[in-house]
Amino acid sequence: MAILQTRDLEKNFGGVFVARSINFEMQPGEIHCLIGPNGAGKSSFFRLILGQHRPTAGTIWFDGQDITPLRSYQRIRLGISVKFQVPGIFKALSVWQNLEIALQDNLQGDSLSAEIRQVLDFIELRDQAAERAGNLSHGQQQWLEIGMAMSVKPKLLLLDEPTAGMSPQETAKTGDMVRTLNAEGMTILAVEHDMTFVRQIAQQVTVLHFGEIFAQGTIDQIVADERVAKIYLGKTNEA
Amino acid sequence: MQIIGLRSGYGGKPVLQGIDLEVGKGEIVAVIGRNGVGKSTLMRALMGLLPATAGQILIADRDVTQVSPHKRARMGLGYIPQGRDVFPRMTVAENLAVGETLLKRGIDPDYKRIYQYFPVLKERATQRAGTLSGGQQQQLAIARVLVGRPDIILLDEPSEGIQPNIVQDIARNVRDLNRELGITVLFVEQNLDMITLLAQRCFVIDKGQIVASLSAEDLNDPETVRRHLAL
Amino acid sequence: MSDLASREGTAGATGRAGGARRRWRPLRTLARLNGPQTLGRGPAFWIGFVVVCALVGIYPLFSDGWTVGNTAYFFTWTFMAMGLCVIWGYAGALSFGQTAFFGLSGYAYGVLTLNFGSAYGFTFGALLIGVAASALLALLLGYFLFYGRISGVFLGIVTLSVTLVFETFMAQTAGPEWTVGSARLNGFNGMTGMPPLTLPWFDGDIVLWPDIPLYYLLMGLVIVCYLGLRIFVNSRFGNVLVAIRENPDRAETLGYDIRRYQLGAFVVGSSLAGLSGVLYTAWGQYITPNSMGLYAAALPIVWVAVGGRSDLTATLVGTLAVLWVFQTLTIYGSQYALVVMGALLLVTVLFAPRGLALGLVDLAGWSWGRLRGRKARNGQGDA
Amino acid sequence: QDGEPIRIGILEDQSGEFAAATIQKVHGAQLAAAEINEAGGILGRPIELVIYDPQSDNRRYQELMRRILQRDQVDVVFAGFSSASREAVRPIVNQFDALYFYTNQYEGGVCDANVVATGAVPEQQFSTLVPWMMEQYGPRVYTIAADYNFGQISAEWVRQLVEENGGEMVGEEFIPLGVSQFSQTIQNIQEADPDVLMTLLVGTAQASFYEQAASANLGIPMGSSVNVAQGYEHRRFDPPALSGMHVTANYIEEVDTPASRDFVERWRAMFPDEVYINQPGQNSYVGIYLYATAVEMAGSTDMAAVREAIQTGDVCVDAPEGRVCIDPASQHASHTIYLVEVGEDHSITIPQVWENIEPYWLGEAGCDLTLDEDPDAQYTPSNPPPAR
Amino acid sequence: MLEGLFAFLFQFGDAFAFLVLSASGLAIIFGMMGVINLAHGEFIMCGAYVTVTAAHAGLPLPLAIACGSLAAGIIGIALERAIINRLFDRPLDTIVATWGISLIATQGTLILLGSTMPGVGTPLGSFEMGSYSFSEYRVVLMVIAVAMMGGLYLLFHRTRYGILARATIQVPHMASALGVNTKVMHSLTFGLGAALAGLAGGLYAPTMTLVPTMGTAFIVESFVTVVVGGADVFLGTAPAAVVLAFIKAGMTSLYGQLFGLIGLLLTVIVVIRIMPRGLSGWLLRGRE
Ligand SMILES: Nc1ncnc2c1ncn2[C@@H]1O[C@H](COP(=O)(O)OP(=O)(O)OP(=O)(O)O)[C@@H](O)[C@H]1O
Ligand SMILES: Nc1ncnc2c1ncn2[C@@H]1O[C@H](COP(=O)(O)OP(=O)(O)OP(=O)(O)O)[C@@H](O)[C@H]1O
Ligand SMILES: [Mg+2]
Ligand SMILES: [Mg+2]
Repeated sequence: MAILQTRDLEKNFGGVFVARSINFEMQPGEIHCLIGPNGAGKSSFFRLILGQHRPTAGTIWFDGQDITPLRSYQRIRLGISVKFQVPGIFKALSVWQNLEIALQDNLQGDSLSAEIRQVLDFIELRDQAAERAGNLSHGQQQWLEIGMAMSVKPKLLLLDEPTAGMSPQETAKTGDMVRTLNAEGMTILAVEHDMTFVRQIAQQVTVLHFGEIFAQGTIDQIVADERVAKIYLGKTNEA
Repeated sequence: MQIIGLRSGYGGKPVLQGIDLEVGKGEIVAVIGRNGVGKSTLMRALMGLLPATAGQILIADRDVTQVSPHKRARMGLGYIPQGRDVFPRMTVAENLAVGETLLKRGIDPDYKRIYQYFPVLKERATQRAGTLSGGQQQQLAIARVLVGRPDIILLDEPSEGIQPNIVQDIARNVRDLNRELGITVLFVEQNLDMITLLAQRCFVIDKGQIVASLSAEDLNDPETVRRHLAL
Repeated sequence: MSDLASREGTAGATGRAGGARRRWRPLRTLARLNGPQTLGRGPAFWIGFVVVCALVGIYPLFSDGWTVGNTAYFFTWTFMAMGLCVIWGYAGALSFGQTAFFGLSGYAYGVLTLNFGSAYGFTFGALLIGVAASALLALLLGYFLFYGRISGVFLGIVTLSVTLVFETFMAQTAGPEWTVGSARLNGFNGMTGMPPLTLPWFDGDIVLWPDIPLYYLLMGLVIVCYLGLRIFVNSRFGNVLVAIRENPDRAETLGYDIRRYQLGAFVVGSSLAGLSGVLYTAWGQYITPNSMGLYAAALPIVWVAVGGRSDLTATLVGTLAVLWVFQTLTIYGSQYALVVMGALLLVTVLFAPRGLALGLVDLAGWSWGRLRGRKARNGQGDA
Repeated sequence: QDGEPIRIGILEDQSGEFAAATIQKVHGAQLAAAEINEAGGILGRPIELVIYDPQSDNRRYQELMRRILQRDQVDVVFAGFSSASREAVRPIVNQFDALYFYTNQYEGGVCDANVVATGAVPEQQFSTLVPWMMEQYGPRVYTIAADYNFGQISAEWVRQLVEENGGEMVGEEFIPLGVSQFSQTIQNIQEADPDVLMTLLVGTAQASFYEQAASANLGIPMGSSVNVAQGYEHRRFDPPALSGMHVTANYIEEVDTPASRDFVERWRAMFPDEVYINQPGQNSYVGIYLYATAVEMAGSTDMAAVREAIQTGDVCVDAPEGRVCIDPASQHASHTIYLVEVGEDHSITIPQVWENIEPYWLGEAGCDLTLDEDPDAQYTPSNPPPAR
Repeated sequence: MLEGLFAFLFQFGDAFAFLVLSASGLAIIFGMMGVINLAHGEFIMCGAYVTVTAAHAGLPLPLAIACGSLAAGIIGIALERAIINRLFDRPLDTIVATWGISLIATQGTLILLGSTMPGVGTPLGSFEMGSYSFSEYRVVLMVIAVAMMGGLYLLFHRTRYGILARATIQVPHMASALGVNTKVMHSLTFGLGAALAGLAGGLYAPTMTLVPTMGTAFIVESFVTVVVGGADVFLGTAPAAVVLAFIKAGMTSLYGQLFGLIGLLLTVIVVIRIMPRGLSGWLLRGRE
């Protein structure tokens, strides 16, 4: 059974379609990458899954349940977690508190602190634990958000451009992390423009264009696809 | 542009610890370094959005350290911030119109060229900028500065969130601009492609100081750059 | 990394849903007195706290009747301020209509005690019912507001409208037809004749006129509320509140039903406004529609903002300070009092961006630093 | 005791909403105190005024009333313009069992042993005004009144008097306090087309009615008990906004008797910049004299003694307005009532004067403060004191 | 019948004019700049006082009103320079600052100029319509109100100043990096808001009592109108005024002033409940 499935999902904003009869499906344990030109509707697709946008038509199924009528927080509670494109952190709060708020529903007391410390180590913000999150550099904010998203151990992790603003080495580290999480059984859907990263992690790739599924397949199939090269990849020697 | 012993930071917290750097007219120079080392801070200080606590910034041999941002902008300094900072409740066209402020007297904005670089902006001219996708916003931020035809452009991670073929386009366009109009470019970047495609020289920052500088030859070898990015 | 991911069950869905119920552990609750949401922790702060409480406790013995009754009067307002601090400072919802609850509870106390008298400690029953009335109204209004996704200035204007509707309505209830039982609402002139709080005692009731016993009662209430709210805002609940203040969308995508939390904070804060209303009414045996008007509604906002809305202690100290300074100015300032008040507000906003209380702390720290700096420099000079 | 000053507390607004009408109350008290002190004081003791400014804010009234009674230990307190401020302080006055002079005209009905209300009350102003207006202009009356205690009770009086005199109410409209726009009201009045318009408007915002009515060319003879005498609208508005207005007042600056002229002269000598000497100012002045007279008669400032003096019915003063006496049963004052008419150019004429109009209603209705009881209630015609 | 209809339209227009004129200055200062200006009423008072003083000095009324507006504008700019510009990054603190300004202004006026000021008469005459007669000046106010809304919309959406001002207010540091002198922009815009408030004061001065506290008569209505209008002030304020004026005029004519007032406030509550982002949010909903 698919863990995430959309059926004829459609959304438009006064004429602009950001999703047009999307039938998308993911199996548990999969790592899937969503790519596509700027404005193709990738982030909007995430917002639809999360319930921040109401679809104009169609349904969304998660883990065998129709979640279309559910509110955002109810969907999250079913086991979804997200890292947004624009870091959605609590800017006036400390880094530590950001993580505490993300984790406090699962853990408490000492195990909570221990867990937070572990996450901090991992995202290399241990020294900044007491810093105001808004004072972090852009890349550090990205890491914090990734830390918040993955630490709650969702069934489905949504990552919107996780490596934007990261150096190649950090990108590789993120890729390793994603793979490890996946090995533990987490399903992951990532939006990304960095093809190195996509190649590193993805089993399946879906290309969105003008709100429609434009192509689907393995990374090699996609890279080889002329049409994708034309609208998206350009004449890249990479990948 | 010349920077001598520049120090700057936020409130009491120093970030830049004495940066010395020189960018010649018509050069394209990259600044690289890990997260949080102070690259964006450097850009903000150059633009005057952060006061310098010590040191000097010279543009065309004029000391501008105490000059306010809008005056620097009118002297021909264009800045494209990290995180785009478009005017969210204004339309795309209005956003671009703000960029016209930079124009020198008597010069008209060249929208044709802009729309040629970024066709999507023409399509979305009346959409509110806040509702654009991330990559579209980034394109708008770049276009907005180009409208004003600055002499020097400060670019903070221009490729972030932009689809690969447009990244290549941007790199090409910036190079064209540089060649045709002699525009000087100082940019911060983490994307290897962009760096190798664009930069003529490169500085590496760590902990608020310049720790290395790479020549054109070094840049031809992706491995060297990769190593410095991982520093 | 692997170690992070491999801890027990991977899929956290069950943990999320199940985590809500937990055993209550008193010690852990007490530990919440300190936390990231409140300033002041560690022995130094708590020793200071005890000393201040002790000073406040013995001071009536050395003071005159008016000052004691007047300080008790100041205390009556602090609950509304602390409540607004929770709603505005912590949950980020600027309510411009806390006076609606103040008025409602005040009138409820009046109506109840005028009808049922003050025997058998009923005044305290009326106090509880009055506060409960506010809690109920807050629940209804808050449901209407937060479940309708009203936020920001919109929230401010809706709450202001509510209090102004109450004011306008109550102002015209002058006629004899506006009675509840034997209590005349009495329109704009206000309701009078209700008894002060009255404690039943063996040899007759103790009537709590604005004097020493009332002072101690209110002081106790202030301390209990203050400590209780500290625990509240440092709890898990409080964490979510500040998260909502910072970024409501993100809080929701972490799985919190933000409406419920906002509603919770609103009910707590508004009940406290109601408590202020009851205590004020009992203090002066008087309540008017005026106390729900525009000017009255702006006052708590000014107290909280001047004190420092981001922190309970700052709000409490700031509110008392503002009340005291303004009253003193009124007494000695003649016609110039209001001008000086305005100027003081400006000075505070400009020079103490974090509020009066924290501004003073900063100032103290700064001068201390300078003092030490000078000493250090002198020391160097000597060497 | 001897030679020690008699302390008189004054809580009158010098700022805020009511200041325009109440600054004169402070001045009136200061003038009276100065004169009395010059003449040797009360019982040989000088008067010392303790003055605070409650800023038109009821809470300040409460705070300051406590202070003035508890800490300043004044012998008597004069306080309040609006009825709301009076009600705010009455519980405190009663708690400390102090003597309180309320000198403002008001809606009437306060039956409180601690309160001496020396301002005019509706029965004095309307029993004179309403019949006169109906006789002059016709029987159809329309009332607009501020929508609170004062307005509602005054309107009740008007209604009752119109009916008693065989007239007809063709409309009655209540305006919330603070309303400043009256287009609709003007239209309603035009629709009803009354002979007489009673305007019982309160506060500066509501006074805007006159200007707006004039610019819409309403042109109906108006009667009032509040305007002109308190807020001197005829001086503040450009003519002819107030033209056709008739007010029954116990005093205004234009009263042309020797006593009044002399009073105006003394006042202006002390306060040369005074905009206008209004009824509240005079009342405050007279109030101090009434108190002084009562203390002289009682031989002490003790409240019981003072009240006993009042109960003789002989506490009277020859005030600028004429003779004023305190009625023992209700502790209210009798007044001379002037019918003030405002002309096209806002000049004042006084076509009629009624002397010694008693505050009859409260006593007749059953309030008797001479009995050994300690009531502290307020009654209205539709809610009279319990019958004895 | 026709007469009644006209009478209602007049009342509606009258209420509309009052809401629009009292709100327009606030629409800029609060709606656009985010400064919660509790001293709005005092700018209005200032405009009224200067207008009347100028008229007493012999200036024709329209010129006097212009003076009032100008004076308020200049004071606005001075205040912005001295105080408000330090508070743009903490808008909530402007509540306290402007409240302080309001206290100083009200009481300062009282001390300096006395508790009240003689007015000027309402210009123009009246006209008749069946059994009713109406003030002509009120019609002028309605016309000005409509013109003002249109003018503001054009100013902020069609002129270069308008675009730069909006840019400055939305992301100030970026506007300055694009060469906009944000200080000047802030001052000018705040000054414009103050001047419009002063204009409202000047326009209503002939019809109202002049006392230092007269501004309070405007403040609730103006805030309510701007907020019901929602985020896009120039798109929102006029429709908001239409809705509120309609309810207010209707309730007042049917049930009296009390219900007009309560009805207005209840409408605010209901409208915001239905459209949590205000009227303009609702109008623009497809495009957000
Ligand atoms: N409220 C809105 N009104 C109108 N158009 C909108 C709105 N929100 C989004 N859009 C449009 O929908 C399209 C999809 O946007 P989305 O953010 O999903 O793109 P994306 O695929 O994530 O692009 P990127 O890679 O640049 O982040 C864009 O063209 C955007 O302009
Ligand atoms: N507003 C701020 N207040 C305080 N400290 C800040 C602020 N912004 C950034 N910093 C700190 O300054 C340091 C440098 O930040 P900067 O944004 O210049 O980094 P960067 O090199 O651009 O990194 P990135 O690649 O992540 O964008 C960081 O450690 C960050 O925590
Ligand atoms: Mg996106
Ligand atoms: Mg950066």
